[in-house]
This record gives sequence, structure tokens and C-alpha cells, in this order.
Amino acid sequence: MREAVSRHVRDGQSLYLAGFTHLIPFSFGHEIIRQERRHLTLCRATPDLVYDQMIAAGVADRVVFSYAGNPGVGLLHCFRRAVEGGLIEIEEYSHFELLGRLQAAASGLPFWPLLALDNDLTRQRGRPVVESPFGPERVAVVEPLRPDVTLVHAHMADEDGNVYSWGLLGDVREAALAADKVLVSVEEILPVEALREQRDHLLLPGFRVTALALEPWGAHPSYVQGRYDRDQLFYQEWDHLSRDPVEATAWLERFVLAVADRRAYLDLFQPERLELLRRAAGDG
Amino acid sequence: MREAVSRHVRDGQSLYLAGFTHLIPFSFGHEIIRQERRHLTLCRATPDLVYDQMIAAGVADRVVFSYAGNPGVGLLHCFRRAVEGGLIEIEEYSHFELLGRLQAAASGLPFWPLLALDNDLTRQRGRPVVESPFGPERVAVVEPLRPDVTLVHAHMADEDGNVYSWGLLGDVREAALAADKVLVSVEEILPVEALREQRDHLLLPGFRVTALALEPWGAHPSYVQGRYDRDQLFYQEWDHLSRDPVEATAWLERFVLAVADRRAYLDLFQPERLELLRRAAGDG
Amino acid sequence: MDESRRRDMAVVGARLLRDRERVLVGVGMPNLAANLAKRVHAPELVLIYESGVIDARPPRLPLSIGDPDLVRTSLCTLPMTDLFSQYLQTGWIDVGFLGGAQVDRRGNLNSTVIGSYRSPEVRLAGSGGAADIASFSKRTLIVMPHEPKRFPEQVDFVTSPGHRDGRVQGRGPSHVITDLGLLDFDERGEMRLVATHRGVTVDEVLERTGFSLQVSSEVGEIPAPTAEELAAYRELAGRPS
Amino acid sequence: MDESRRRDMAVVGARLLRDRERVLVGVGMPNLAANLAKRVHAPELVLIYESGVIDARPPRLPLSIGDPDLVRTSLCTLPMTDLFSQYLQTGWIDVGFLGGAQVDRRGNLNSTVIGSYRSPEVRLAGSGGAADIASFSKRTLIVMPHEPKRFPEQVDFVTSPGHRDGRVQGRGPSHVITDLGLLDFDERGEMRLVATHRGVTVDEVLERTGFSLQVSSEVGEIPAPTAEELAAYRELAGRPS
Repeated sequence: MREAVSRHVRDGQSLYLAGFTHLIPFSFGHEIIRQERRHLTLCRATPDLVYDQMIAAGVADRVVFSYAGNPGVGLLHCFRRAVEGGLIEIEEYSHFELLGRLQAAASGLPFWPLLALDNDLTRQRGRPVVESPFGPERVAVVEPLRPDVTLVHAHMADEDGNVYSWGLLGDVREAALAADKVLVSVEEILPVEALREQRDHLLLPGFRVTALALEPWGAHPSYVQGRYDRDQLFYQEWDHLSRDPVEATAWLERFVLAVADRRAYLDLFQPERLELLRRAAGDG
Repeated sequence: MREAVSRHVRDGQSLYLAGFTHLIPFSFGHEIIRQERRHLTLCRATPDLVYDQMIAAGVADRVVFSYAGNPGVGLLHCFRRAVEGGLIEIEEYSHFELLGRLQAAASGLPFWPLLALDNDLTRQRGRPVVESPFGPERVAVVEPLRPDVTLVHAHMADEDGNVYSWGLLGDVREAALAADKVLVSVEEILPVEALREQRDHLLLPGFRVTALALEPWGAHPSYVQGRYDRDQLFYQEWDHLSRDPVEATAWLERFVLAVADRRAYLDLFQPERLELLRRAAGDG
Repeated sequence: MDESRRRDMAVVGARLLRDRERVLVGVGMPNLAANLAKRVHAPELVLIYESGVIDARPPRLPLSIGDPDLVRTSLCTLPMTDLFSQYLQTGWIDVGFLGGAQVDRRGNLNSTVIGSYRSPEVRLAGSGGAADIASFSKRTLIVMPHEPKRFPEQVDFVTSPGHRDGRVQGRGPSHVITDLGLLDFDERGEMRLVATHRGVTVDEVLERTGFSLQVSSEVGEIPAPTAEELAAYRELAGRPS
Repeated sequence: MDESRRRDMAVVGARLLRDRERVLVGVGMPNLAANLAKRVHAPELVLIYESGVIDARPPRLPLSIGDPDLVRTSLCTLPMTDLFSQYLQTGWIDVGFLGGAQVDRRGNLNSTVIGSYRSPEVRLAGSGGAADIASFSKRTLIVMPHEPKRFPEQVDFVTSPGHRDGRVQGRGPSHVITDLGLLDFDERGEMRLVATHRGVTVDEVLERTGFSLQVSSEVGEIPAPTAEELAAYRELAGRPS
């Protein structure tokens, strides 16, 4: 984890921490904060708490996104303060447009077509279109989004770096394939060949993975289907504490900057709390 | 099977019998021959033996395809005779282009972009391109392929018509989603809810399925992963017998026209032969 | 808003969903209403979430649209790009069910910003899938607390298009559900009051609407929740996960 | 072609593949050569088939590129559209390994038709993925029996582009492997004889080539198959599935 970030994540890069609600690579986000990266462009369909924390820590100049809320709870207060205060630039899309941007990059195309959306976001962008050579249709297009590095958290990998996951995959595969460099953390690493029978759960072949880190609970407070459930309470706690910038900073100090690694972070939570999340996940 | 075809397949329609090597819906093809449909446009990436037989039976005016071979064996002799004799029209693509045509239809788009291919097939078509509004790139585009009916064979379905499959899915999902009407045959139908836990193998939700037929061995001599293996011997036998149009017609007479249904077709094979295919499939 | 008004909104929202429809459900009240419908009169309603979850049957109200409970009970979960391309863009979604911060007389919906985009008073979460859902669903339901500033003459920002040129397909917003009543759109796409909750007057609705609202010639009273609706609501709302 | 010539082609094809490369394998001889390489000197060669199969390890030579044995031993199988879009079009395939009916001095490959397209003498199978593979792989290997009509001045139909303007990426054909020898392409993209099989003369090659073939200043002799290559070949070719 530490080495993956120090080797591959540089100041000024564009990053995509993948995962829609599920599999959010919080541990990568915290490591990037600890290593004091600056001037990053943070791309994610849903910035979620991970970017709220990274923005509060000052790593970002710019956010590319489509839904900057605390899902099911409310707004992202650090993000909101930074936008309202003019501290970060934003570049905003609908989900479909942002996914189209990833698809374009993942497919090596200079644009991605979708049927025209008529709203104030597309109006601001001038609604670029191309005309179909086959009929009268005009199709909206979005530009490729090719992050310098995509970071992914997943269930398992084998020692060859083949990565396996399941459940809600959201934007993960497209985000990974859109980038040349892909850093992956997983709950568990198994010997070469051990996962060969799980081919229907293969997320990324090893040759698409730049670096692999073993990082149990690497998605907390997000979740890993069947391993541990989403820490809904934390999403609500963050809603309260992040309303006050001082409290947000204090949280980052204690839970991110003052800890050496994920293990130390986890030690700050009651074991019962984590155990409940583990049990709630059942084997689904 | 009989009812699905008689209700939904009409003379003059365009059909897509899906499945790349795996899951080829031979039983649907034979039923269409028995019901004497005419003037069909048959679309498939790989016409395979199923279209060779349908062409020999005279159901087709036109074939849309990308690879008209007997995979691993040689050519499709009935197809070849029909083309060389000017009896059918053809419309020909590379695999990527044909898949792009399906993707366009499955996504409701008036074209699909891919990086330009410079060859004699695209030259004949005038290489339609669109220009990127974001840079100097020009991108080749193909038209949507929206079959009137797509026909699919799969492992299992529940009584609500939710269809499950796995293994090599090839063009199946895109071909099904490209059509409004989707007819599905399966090896096994289980009660409502029985397959709910197999969500990672869901191929099509019930609301995308127009008609469902129970048809064990519906893919023979193609295969169903884990159920029965590909009947390689049959692919070689067909290569020999179909070189002679009289023999091909005699085969169709005996194995398609003279049988009432799939059960009667299967009875014409040695039980040991089918049992070997079943056993070879193991549980993979 | 007091709890009974919240409940009445959910009940009205639920009643507008028909069994076997495919409804793309936003977070919050749409989620509550759709889950209520499925428990009361529309057991085969297909709940779809923009996260990619198809046909969820959550045992309790999910907090977010990507909750593990949704995935565990789903028919399947699609990569988001497949859901948006192959199901939404192609017209296979019957109902888009959306909330937001503001709606105007044409049904344009704002969930992006209060004030100007470049120097916002309040920066909201933004579209997510809302712009896509409003553009591609066969019809849209909107749910919103009834306050003058939420019903302005023009929304500060059109996140999701209402009745105006440029929607791709579908008939656009069919109803707006509020804590005061139910509104639809006339043939010109203008919002219109059609019913009020018990004890709410037409004048009260007009007063709480920021633009001059049309009133249907026959404004009905929305029937009280049935015992079944009440029981189902209590079960759902009583214990968010 | 006698069996030893066939074997020598497979051995030369195999030797041109390096360990850990990702090779997109066509049916027939490419399949044989790639499986041979994996058994002899390139155990981590990633065999990819246009059917969507990634990293197959078939226990015996598969008859077709969609065989159940390939799927059973694969790392995974992708929907074909993902393979072509996300792996091939983006340049993640190192080697495209193709057969065909004709190849010309520029490495243009014909697998579509002998004679004219509209009134064919022999209608062949067509491109399949060959046009795509030739356009997008980093380099292409071509394998072909060495007969004058298969090496014409110009192919009857360009199914897969060779060294000419318009390839999308990659360096195009790097070698042609025949039963007489090995050919490469010079810096102008013209085919050139670089080595012959034991017992084959340069004159014999020139005679069996339909165009005037360049000859490298040092034409080598291809080393005989090693014991290991022979054993692996026997195991593979001895029992097609």
C-alpha cells in the first residue's frame, strides 16, 4: 500500500478511486493523504466520503464527478465548503456522461456517443454533437476520461495479480480499464492458481494490474459484499462532524495522519463495531 | 418451441440466432425450417452449421455475418454454394464491426464508433466516418443491427422467464438486447425464485424475454457448458456430407423435416454418443 | 415536515406506481414510496437503482441506493454503464422517480445548486443519474416538500428537463407529489393542482407555490392511507437500516 | 503438405512467441503453434481467442476457438465486445497470429474470397476477427503454406491490412511462416526471405512465390526441432480433441 502509492502516485496527477458505494478504496485515499500528495485531480462518479476527506486534507485542486452527496444522508460538507469558497475547481456530468467518458478511454476512442441530454450542465458545455452518416440523427458525445492512475479495492487476488470481485461493480471495471496504471488493494491474496475456478468473478487480469496490496478492511466505511457491510453509522457520523471544519481536521489527524497504516486505523474502532459489520455481511 | 416460432417468426423477417460456438440455438433453427419460413435475413457473427442447414433448406434470402466457416474444420459448403451460385445475398463485416452493430441497437444509438479499419470490406462500404469534435480524429462507424427477433439458447430459466447462463457468452447478450423480441429455449425451467441466488449468472431479466421454451439438448451439435460438450464429430461429419447437396437435403429430410420435435431428433442419435458428450462436459 | 405529512407523500407516491412497472428509484422519498408500493399493491413492481441493482427486494428501507441489502436480494446487478445504455437509454424504464431541491411550472428539476452555478449559495449534490432518468424514462414522478422557494417561477438550474423541447423520449414528468397535495401537467406541459391532502385548502397550496399555479376544475381530496398502507409504512419507515 | 513440414511450421511459429506475451490466436496452425510455445519455452504465454477466452490452457489441441476445453481452463471469458473494444482496440494484444488463403509482398492477407468478390471462384470464410486483429495488434504473425497462388503479386481481396497506410496501430506483420522457410519485412514493409527449413533451397522458395521475392543477404537455415519441441508437438498434434 505504502509502496504502491509512493511509487505510482505523483503530485498533479489525475486519479480515479473506483467503486460505487461498494468497494470504495478508502485505504488508498488515506495513504495518499498521509503521503501528502498535492494538486491532484480527483475523478469519481460519486466523490463520497473518501473525496470529502481528501479534499479536507488539501490534496485536490479539482474534482470531476457526477453526484457529490453523502448517499442516503445528505451533502458532502467539505466538498461543499471547498466549492462555495472557490478552493477547488469542479467539472460535472450526469452519471451516464461520466460513465461514457470512462468507456471512451477504456475502448481507446476519442469520444463516446449518447443520446442528447438537454439540461443546464450540457448547455454550459456547448453540447458537442456528431451527426450520424446513416440518418438525420445527431448524437451527443463526451470526451474520454483517462486517469493517470485508477485505484481499486476488491475481494481477492492471486499472487499473479489476477483480481476477483462480485456484487455491485458499478464503475469499477470501466474506471480500471480507462487508466494505464491500476493499483489494487484486496481483502485477501491467495496462491497462484487458487482462484482459477472462480473465473466468473474475475474483475481484472493480472497484466492490467500495476501494483497489488494486501489490505483487509481496505474499503471501510464502504463495504465488501459478503465480507463486511457498509458502516451506515459512520456515514451519519461524518455528516455531523464534517459540518465543522475543525472537527473534520481533527478526525483526519486522528484517523489518518496519526496512524501508520490500515491496521492502526482499525484499532481506533471498537472491535464489536467491526464484528457487527462482518456478521451483517453474512455470506451474501 | 413450436408455438414460440409460429407466433413470433414471420416470413421476411430478420433473425439473429445468437451464440458463438457455445449455446447455438439449433433447435430453433430446425423448428423454423419445419415451419417453412421463407425470405428470412439471417444474421449471425458465425453462421456455423445452423445457418448452413437453414440456407440448404431454403429459408434465407440474405445472410449478415462476419465469419462463415465451419469452426476448426473448414468451409460451410451449403453457404458457399449459395453465394457462388448467387442464390443468397450477403452483407459482411469483421467480428468487431458486427458486434458494434449489435451494441448500437442494444444501446439505442444510430451508429457505433470504432477505430477505422482499412481493408477491402470497409472500402466497399465507403468507410463511413464521423469526426471527433474534440480533436483531429476521425472514427469509423457502423449502423445499428436491430433484428426483428433474436433467438437464444441458455442453461436455465425460472418460471418468470429470467434466463441464466455462463461460460462463453460471445455475442448472446448484445444480440438479445438489440432486438425487441427475444425467444429463449433452455435446458431446464425451475420454479419462480429457485435461481435467485445465481444472480451472477443472470443473462436476461424476464421482462426482456418474449417467449420461453423448455428444450433439453436444444443446442446440439453446439454445446452447453457443463451440460454437454460440443459434438466435434458432427461438425466433421457435416463437412463431408454437406459437400453434396443431395446428401445435405437428405440429412435435413431425416433429421429435421421428418421429426416432430427435438425429442424425436435426439432419438436418431446413438444414446451412447449423447451420453459421452454429457459426461465430457463434467461439471465445468 | 411532520411525520404524517411525510407518510402521506409516500402513500401518494406509491399509489402512482402500477404493478409490474419498472421503476428507477432515487434516494430518499422515492425509495420509500416505491418500497411501500411493492409491499402494498404492486408486489411485482421491479425496483431498479441507478447503482445497477435490478429488482431489489430489500427487507428494510435501504439507506443508500448501493446498499448490500439491495444487492443481496436483487435479481442481478449490472455494471452501471449497461443499465444506463441498454435499459434506460433504450426506453425499458417505465417510471423515473426523482426528488430534488426545486421544481418549476414546466417540471424542470434542480438538484445541482441554489444561486448561481459559478458562485453558489448552496452547492447541492448534482445530477447523479437524475438528468439521464428524466431524459429517458417513459414518465417521471417528482416528489418535493411544498414550499414557495422550492416552487419558483424558474429553477436556478435545470438538472433534469421537464416539459420542454429536447427530452429524448417518454412523456416527461407526469406528477409532482408534495406534502400538500398532488399535481399533474396539462396538455401544454404546465403544472396543475389536482388533489389535496385531507385538511389542506387550495388557497394554502397556492400560497405555498412560488409561481401562479393552475388549479384543476375538480380538485379532489386524497383518500386517507388505508390500514394496509399504514402498517407497511410503519414497518418501512420505523427502521431505516 | 507432409506432416514433417507442418510440424516445422508450427515449431517456427512457436519460436517467434516470447514468454508472457499476449497472443490472439486464430484457428488451425496459429492455434497449434501458440499451444506448442506454451508447452515448450513460453509457459506464461497468454493465449487469447477471439471468442473471448482469456489465458486458456487446453489439455489438448482445441478444434475450434470456442471449445468447452478452452473455457474450462481459462482465466475468464469476456463478452466478445469487451475483448475487441477494451483489449484489442486499446493495444493490449502483443501478437495477432493469423492464417489465410493468400498473402502478398506487403503482408496484406486474404481470407475472404478467391476471384472477384461479387462473382467468386471460391468463397472463403471471411474475416471473423482477422481484420480487427491485424489492425490493432502490436505485431502480426502470418502462417501460410508456400505455394505460388498463395503468394500473388496482389491478393484478390485485402481482408487484413499489411504494411500500408491505414493500419491503426502496431507494426503490422512481422513474419510469415511457411513450410519452406521464414520471411520478414524490410523497413519499407516489403517481404523478404530470411531463413529456410533444412533441405530447402532459396531457389525453391523463389519458385514457389508468385511475386519476385527479396532475399536477405544472409539466409540462414532454421534449426531442427529439439527433442522437447518434437515431444510437445506429438502430444498436441497426435490427438486433436
